[in-house]
Amino acid sequence: MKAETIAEIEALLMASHGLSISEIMSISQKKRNEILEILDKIEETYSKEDHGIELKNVAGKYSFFTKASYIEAVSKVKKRSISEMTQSQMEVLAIIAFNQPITLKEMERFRGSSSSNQARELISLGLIRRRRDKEKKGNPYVYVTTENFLKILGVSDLSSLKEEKDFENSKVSQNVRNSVKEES
Amino acid sequence: MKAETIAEIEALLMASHGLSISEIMSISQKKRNEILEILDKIEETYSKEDHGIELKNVAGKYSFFTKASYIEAVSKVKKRSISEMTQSQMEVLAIIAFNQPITLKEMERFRGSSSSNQARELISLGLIRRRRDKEKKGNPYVYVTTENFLKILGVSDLSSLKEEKDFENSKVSQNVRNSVKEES
Amino acid sequence: MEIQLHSGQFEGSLDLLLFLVRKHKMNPLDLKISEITDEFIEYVKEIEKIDIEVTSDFILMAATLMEIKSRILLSPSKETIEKQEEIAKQLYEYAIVKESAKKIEALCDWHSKELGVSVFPFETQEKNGMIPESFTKVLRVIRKEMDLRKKIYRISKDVYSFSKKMETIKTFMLKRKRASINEILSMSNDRLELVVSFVTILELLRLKFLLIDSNDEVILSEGGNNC
Repeated sequence: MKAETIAEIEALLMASHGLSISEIMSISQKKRNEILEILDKIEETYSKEDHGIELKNVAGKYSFFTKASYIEAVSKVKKRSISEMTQSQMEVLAIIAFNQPITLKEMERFRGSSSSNQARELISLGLIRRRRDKEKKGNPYVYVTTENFLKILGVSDLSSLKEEKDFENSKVSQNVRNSVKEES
Repeated sequence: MKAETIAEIEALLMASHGLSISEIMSISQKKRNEILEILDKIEETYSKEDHGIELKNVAGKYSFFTKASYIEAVSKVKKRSISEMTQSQMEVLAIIAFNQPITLKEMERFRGSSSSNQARELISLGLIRRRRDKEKKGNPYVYVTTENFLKILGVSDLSSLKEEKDFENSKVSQNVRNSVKEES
Repeated sequence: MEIQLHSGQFEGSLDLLLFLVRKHKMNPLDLKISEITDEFIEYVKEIEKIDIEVTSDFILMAATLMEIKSRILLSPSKETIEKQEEIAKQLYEYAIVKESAKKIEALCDWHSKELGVSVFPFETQEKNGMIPESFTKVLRVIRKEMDLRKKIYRISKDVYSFSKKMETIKTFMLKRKRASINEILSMSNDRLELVVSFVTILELLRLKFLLIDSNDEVILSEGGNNC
């Protein structure tokens, strides 16, 4: 087992957010057995207590997750980010909310500037997700808001988003207002 | 240095898209020095050849990147973004990077030719920005590099760039003199 | 001398000067203008043939070099030497700029091979962070912008064309026989459509498809069916 092969597969798993054995086989051009050995080795390395992440096989895909014991600290990173959303991230979120499903190109045409970074951040915040649109030609990636987005906003469905009054009176907005005050 | 503390900070860095020292301090409730030590330790661990990722300080934020040597495999699972720049844009960027804040006139003196087109292109690439210099007479426009500039270079800050090449540094100037000779 | 050039080969006069200095294995700081002026001028002549737009900078430099060269050959005054040194210094700084640009390019190229990675927390727990209050404002702005664009879109879709509006009002009046002007106008979605509707009513009155009665209502004329 060469160190470089281990490193390459680690890099692949990290960059991809999850790969199946056969995907790793076709990219790395290694045999199944060697890959299984390497995955064992990586799993072992990260199971040690000075590592905060671990390799898991979820639904046939190998990918890294933060360990459950650090969830408290990790959720602080995530929580902070939602309340610290930038103006441009909010813009992209609003555009997706009103026009979903929408492609990146359509978003960029609307905003007049690149929106891929914002979309990526919003995905990692769990506010939007990306899927293939099977109805459009070429099955492009389209972006939609998540259940979580509605939950955080405190609205029951997307149509109530369009009615400004509902949104402004919602309990969550009140919470948001309070939290903003506290922070400042 | 407790193993759990190292693991926790690793988990934090992995879950985020980069954290500054002060962000890590406020989440982990650890002192700056301890965090710096831990970051060193993590950096060392991942620098070994059986790891395919590495810890880097880019624009003041610590985060993990796949190692450049695995780009061929990694680019099969994740899109690589390359910013295409012309030679003259690179020159203008270098002048601004090492002499900011700098006016268009001063830039042109360095290059001996007009640089306004290049500056405009660099602004639209998000690598530099223009502002009024309130300290100079007549508040002229001056140009400075952006955080995005540090991000595409993968360096922590401007000073780390200067270490590599300082206009005033005689040793480097000597190198340049030599390199000028060598190339001819 | 055979010079082969392609358009945009030299970024400017300093770039050409630096090229010649290197060609002559000279140190930029020890620039000997008299040794390269002739060649510089040869190059500028070639550049002029392929790149008309950018030549003024080259020609200005050529003139400066010629002046310094002639003075140095005649009687090198302190002033002339200083002028040469000044150009040498500028050239030297430009050499550093070129080196720095290469360095920056190399860093960019290297870092483009390093891709940022992140992992998900294992339990996809509810991310109950608060959306900033200003999001309400952003929603409002985006909605306004969308409405605005929809209108523009409709105009481009030709909904406001007079002929279409005429058909609509005709169909409406054939069915209704009588209606108030306000009623017809109120079918408009915005001001532009309102104007189009109004002008169309006037046109239909002119064509005597419609008549106006004493209650300020429009009625279908008797011959309207044949219009």
